[in-house]
Amino acid sequence: MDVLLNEDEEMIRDGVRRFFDAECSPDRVRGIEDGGARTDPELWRQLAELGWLGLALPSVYGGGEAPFTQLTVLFEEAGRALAPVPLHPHVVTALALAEAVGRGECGPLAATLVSEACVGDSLLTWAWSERLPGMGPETIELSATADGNGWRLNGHKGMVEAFEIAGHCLVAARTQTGGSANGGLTLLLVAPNAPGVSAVARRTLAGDFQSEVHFDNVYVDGDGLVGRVDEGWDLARPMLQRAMVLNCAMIVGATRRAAERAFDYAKERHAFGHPIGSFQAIQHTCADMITWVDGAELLTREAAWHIAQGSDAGLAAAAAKAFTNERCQAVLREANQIHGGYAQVREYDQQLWYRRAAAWSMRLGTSMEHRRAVAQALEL
Amino acid sequence: MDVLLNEDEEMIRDGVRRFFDAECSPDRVRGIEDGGARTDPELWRQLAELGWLGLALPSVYGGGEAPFTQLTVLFEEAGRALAPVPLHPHVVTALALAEAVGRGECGPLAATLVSEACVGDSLLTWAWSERLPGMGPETIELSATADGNGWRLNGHKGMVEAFEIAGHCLVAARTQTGGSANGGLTLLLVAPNAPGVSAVARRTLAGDFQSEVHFDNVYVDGDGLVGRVDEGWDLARPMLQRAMVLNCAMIVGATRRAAERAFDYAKERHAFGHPIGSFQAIQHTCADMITWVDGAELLTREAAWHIAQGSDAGLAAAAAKAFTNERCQAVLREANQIHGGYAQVREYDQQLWYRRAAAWSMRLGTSMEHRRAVAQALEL
Amino acid sequence: MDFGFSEENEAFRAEIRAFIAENVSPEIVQEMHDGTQGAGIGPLTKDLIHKIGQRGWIGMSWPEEYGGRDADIIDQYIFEEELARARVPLNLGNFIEQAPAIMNAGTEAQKQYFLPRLVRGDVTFALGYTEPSGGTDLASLKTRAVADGDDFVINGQKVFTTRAESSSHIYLMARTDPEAPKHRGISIFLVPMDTPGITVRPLWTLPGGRTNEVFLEDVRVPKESMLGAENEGWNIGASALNLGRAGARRYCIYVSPFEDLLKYLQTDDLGRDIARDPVVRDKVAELYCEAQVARLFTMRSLSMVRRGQNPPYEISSEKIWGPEFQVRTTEAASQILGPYHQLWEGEAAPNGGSFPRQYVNAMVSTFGHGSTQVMRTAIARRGLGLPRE
Amino acid sequence: MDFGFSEENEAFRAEIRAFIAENVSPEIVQEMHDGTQGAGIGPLTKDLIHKIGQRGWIGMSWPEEYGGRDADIIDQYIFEEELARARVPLNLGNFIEQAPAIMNAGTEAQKQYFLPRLVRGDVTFALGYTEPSGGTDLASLKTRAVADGDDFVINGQKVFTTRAESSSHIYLMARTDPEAPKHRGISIFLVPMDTPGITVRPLWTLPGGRTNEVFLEDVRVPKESMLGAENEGWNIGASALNLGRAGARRYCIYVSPFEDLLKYLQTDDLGRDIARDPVVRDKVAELYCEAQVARLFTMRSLSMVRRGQNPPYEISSEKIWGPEFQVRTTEAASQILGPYHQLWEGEAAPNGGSFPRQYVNAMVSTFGHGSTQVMRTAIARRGLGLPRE
Repeated sequence: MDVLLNEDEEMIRDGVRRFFDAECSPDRVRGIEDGGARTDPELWRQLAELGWLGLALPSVYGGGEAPFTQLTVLFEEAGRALAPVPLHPHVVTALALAEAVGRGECGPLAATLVSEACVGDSLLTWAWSERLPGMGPETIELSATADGNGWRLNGHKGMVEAFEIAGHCLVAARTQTGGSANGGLTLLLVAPNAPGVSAVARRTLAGDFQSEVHFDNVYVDGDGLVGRVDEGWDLARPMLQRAMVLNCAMIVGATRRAAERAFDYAKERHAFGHPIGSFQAIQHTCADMITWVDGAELLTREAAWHIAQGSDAGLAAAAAKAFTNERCQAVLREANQIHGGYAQVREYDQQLWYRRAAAWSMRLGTSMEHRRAVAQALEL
Repeated sequence: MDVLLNEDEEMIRDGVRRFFDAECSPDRVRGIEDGGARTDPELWRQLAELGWLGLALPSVYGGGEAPFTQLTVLFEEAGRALAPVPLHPHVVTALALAEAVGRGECGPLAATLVSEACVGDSLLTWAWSERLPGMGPETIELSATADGNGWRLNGHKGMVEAFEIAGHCLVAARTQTGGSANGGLTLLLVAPNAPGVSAVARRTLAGDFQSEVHFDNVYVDGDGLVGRVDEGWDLARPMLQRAMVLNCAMIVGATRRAAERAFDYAKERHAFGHPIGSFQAIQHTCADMITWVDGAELLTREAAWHIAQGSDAGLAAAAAKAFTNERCQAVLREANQIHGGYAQVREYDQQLWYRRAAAWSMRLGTSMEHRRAVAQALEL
Repeated sequence: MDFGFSEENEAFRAEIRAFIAENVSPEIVQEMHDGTQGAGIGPLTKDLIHKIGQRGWIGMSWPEEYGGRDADIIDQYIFEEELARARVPLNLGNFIEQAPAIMNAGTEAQKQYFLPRLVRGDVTFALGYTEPSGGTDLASLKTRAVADGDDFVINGQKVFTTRAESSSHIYLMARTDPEAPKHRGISIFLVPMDTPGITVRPLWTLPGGRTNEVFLEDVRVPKESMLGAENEGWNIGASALNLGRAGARRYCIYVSPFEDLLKYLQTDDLGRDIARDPVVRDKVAELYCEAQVARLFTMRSLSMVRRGQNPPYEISSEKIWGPEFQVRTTEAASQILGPYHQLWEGEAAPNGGSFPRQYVNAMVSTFGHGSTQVMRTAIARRGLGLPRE
Repeated sequence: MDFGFSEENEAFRAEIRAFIAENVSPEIVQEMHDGTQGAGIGPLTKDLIHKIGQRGWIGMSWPEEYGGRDADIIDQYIFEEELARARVPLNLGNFIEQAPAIMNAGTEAQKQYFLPRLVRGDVTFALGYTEPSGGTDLASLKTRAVADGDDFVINGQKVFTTRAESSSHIYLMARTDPEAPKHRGISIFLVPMDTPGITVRPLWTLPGGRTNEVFLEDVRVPKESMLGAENEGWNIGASALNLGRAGARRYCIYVSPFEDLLKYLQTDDLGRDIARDPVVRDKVAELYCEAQVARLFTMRSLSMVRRGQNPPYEISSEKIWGPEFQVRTTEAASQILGPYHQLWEGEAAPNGGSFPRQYVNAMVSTFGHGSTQVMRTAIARRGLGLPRE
């Protein structure tokens, strides 16, 4: 037991932070947003070259085969830097493909995509949720009906990241209805430019885009199958857990930076003849901020550790996400309050962290949903 | 529109406060608790003489016929003084009887009891909730089966105040099952010493008692009927609303006094060379305390006003109770925190207010239940 | 305790509602909305203000000689409430804050000049209080006004000067006596925005609105442009701020995100599905209770002002409870609507994207017009008599 | 990041569990409970402490020569956790706080005298820090110790001196140099409770337990009873307090009301019916997440101490989060259990009335051993480097 970062993890943290400090300034982040770009291709290339896209992927495909805990540290730093690249959907999808490949439960396409994912040649994303805000398997209604060697997809997905620029999208579809909510799901790889696919990109609070994707009789052939038919939940469940933990890591990284900026501001800014950071009310607020973000970080890291151990992280990931969503928003709120009016102004940088961390906390399941999962896991 | 107390209300407040300041010292409150007494008979006699037991009862029975708003002020003051008498169940029951009498929906017993209630000759109480913490009509299972001109009661009631010393107890029973939860209820007057009635008194956090009452084939004759058979909810609903509002008034009164004691303590107590009330953290805490208790008071008074208007106070009373339960507890918590270790010590007086106001907030429905009622009223 | 409104009040409310139904078209609302984005006050809006003024609803509690009608402030409250409930983004702040100050402290000439023009919408004020070095700490004001013959010459900088780009005047606080203690030595000037030496630079805010920096370089104004006595600006400003705090407008701002959320959950197809979750219902009910407290605090302040009392702390309670409620609401909404709450614009965004906009906007109430920290200190000291250190 | 325990750790945990199952009878638990109500340490408890001491579990991270075994503090953590989870109300506070101070600062004679007796339970300390005039503000200490020949003569008063009635000694802070600045000039004395001039008066607390006032009137002690150097008591006390803060015991106190509530809702008939409410489930899940944070904060502090780091703020975070979580839990429980939560005793009371007792007890954690206010200031200044005014 030692919950602090070990040497390898510290090395990742320091290396990634150094890189982003040098390469990913707030101006660069702002530029991508203002230009309406979906990604920063140069930054993406660098991340691929440094081996970070494949950090936790199997070495046979060119990955770094690092434990999930190290990947979590990488994501904390990416969140801290607000890296304007679709790291999250790419890595989440690649890990799911790699798991299917490892189990021998998919064709050659998935293995190829994992190899390409490590070097950034193919951008991957995934599509899960549909109409309701929930993330449970019962929300999946997109239908996949068998057609020869493949399937026909009909329906829609609600919030897909980086869809238009992705090479492939891993889509959760329902191949069977009427059974349990967990049963009858199948994961299929779809090319965004396949006939019958249409997408509308929607600008978010974070300044990036999420797409609403419609599937109108879209054909997916047998090679697009990932995992076993009707048993997609076996792969989806750990995929969702990893997605939640990496999302939490990004929120925590960005929120910690937003808090640190507020602490610095409190030291410099004067009011009533003193630095505002000398007032008890501000000091106590700052104490709460660091306590909350630390709590979110520890919950997130513990969930990551469970995943790295290969044990089920359902309870730990849900707890981390439920707590992180709400408490990190509270930290951001207090950071804004310390900045006063400047927190509101676009040309000051504080809002870059605020908007992104807040928007991320609205993705991948609400606090209420994750608390429902916690209660269930506690056998209440 | 003028939400402040009017002249009549101020007169009630000042008069009642003067009386309790003179007659109801913390030592007297403590004495009743330490002695395990159910009431303070002398104080009760005085309240009757002053006309306050019948303040809002019809004048034909000797009451003061004051509007419910004035009664609410009286209860705020009774809460503030921690008056160790069963004012709440007595007045709540008497008002329900008076309403039934006014509607011509009961026999001569109820009218007699209202007259006696005004002068304190008969102590009244009521019994509603059973096993679950909820207060909804669906929780009533105590069965009343017709037997000649009367009924036979079988079942139990969970939390009855002043049962052993009451002359009569108004009991909600189910005369019909299978319909809607609201239908099939009937209110019946039972003498606590009737054959088949047994009760166990249980000491509470407030230092008073609540009784678990069992009914084993208890006979109630026709004169015990209050309101119409199977339609008891018509009387019970406004009775519950009045009970909730008067309970809130007591909580608010006691909590405000606990807060004022903490403000005073913060002015006197020194630490680090200054009165602790000069520290920003304490000042801001005190600001929240007064804000919260004021909010509870306003919600309570608005609900009281709705009742006084004769309009349905379901939403307003539920909102008041949901808010008061939680926010007044928070005020008490902060008052304790300001007092530090002394808040824990029995021989200091602060705990007298703390324990009672807290215990009252656990009666007559939880915050969750009342928020459920609010959501329903909002047609969510 | 009387929480109801009289028949006359209700009749007046009906009159306002009818007026809004008749006169506030979607085009006007759009124009007013554009106005907050930097487009200035458009002709439709000016016309609407004029109509409102004709009916005696601007500054209706003003004396009759200045165009008011000595009305009960409850009518003012009802007027503001109805405007807000109909989501008419008409900023009548000048009539609430600057006009009373001019009535209280202005010369007869100032009253004659400004008040009718304010009513007609020909004069509008930007509020020139806040400076880069101190928002809440107004007393540390650095902008200087130096007497020079019959003029004052003003140098300094203001920030968060909303509507500076479209206002005819700035209601400017400047230091006239640098030797005096901080709260003393400040004066107020009513300065036309086209006075040479004034430069306005836009600051764009998160919800998409515009505020400004205002640079003052050797701005020369006649002595007659001073409001009230020299070095008395602090008290004039403070009493106007206090007057401005008793009214429905601010509480309506605090509760409008909740009302929008509630309406969405009650009426929208997706919203109704979301609202089936008992935990969502519980949270919304909790917010409802808190919204009522915001309303009741305003009604309390109003009741006190009507009785001629100067609320020692109650208006500060409004200014803590409401803004923090507003923020809590938006954070709760983010976890009720989840991914939909991030959608910033477009058809798919619930309520046209109002929720994330309210989310990033809510914070303004917690530091605008006196931060919640300063308000808490004021309650403790003025309301509860807690000592200074 | 390693959140797991080694096989050795788990084996040790199993050993402790087996020991508890075998040696902690309901009679001992009752005796220990009576001990907190003023009955003192009974024979069964002494015997249990002796058995624990024999196995080397008291002060297991102490050097071997003093009866410890240089064990990893993780074992200490596991030991405390298992004891707390089994609800064994054994207060080993002396071994956590006073013993390390004696090891650090004591003379050889003091070590030889006290440490083995502490292990055997023959010596127990009441903590004589707090005075009526200041709880959190220890530096304002008024109790005076005046040198007189080979002795010191002590006069003053202590309050909230828990177990003073049953302890053999008091660990007494007194001012030895009244001229020195507040934090200086304080010394610590190890004083037998039967020393003439010491009077103990009970203070009964809300949950029914006993604490005390201790009056010191011309209490004469030899100079050898001083612990560490004269006027250095503040540092000795502070470092022992800090050591005392890294361990499972306190976090277990913070989370035990939640664990009891959870178990009640999981297993009791009524509890299970109550837990069908989705809103109750949501609240309990929220508390669960927060309880994990309390546990993780402790694990973090422990990890730092094991690495030889002196946590700049992390232990203070534990001391804010945990106690406030504890209070939140009890308030939530009051609205989950409703009327049942008021039942103080008897069969009908859920869990034998533990919930209202925990309710009135929870506050102690928020001001005991450093109030949450002082902890927040410490985090801001020591952890975040925020300036003094």
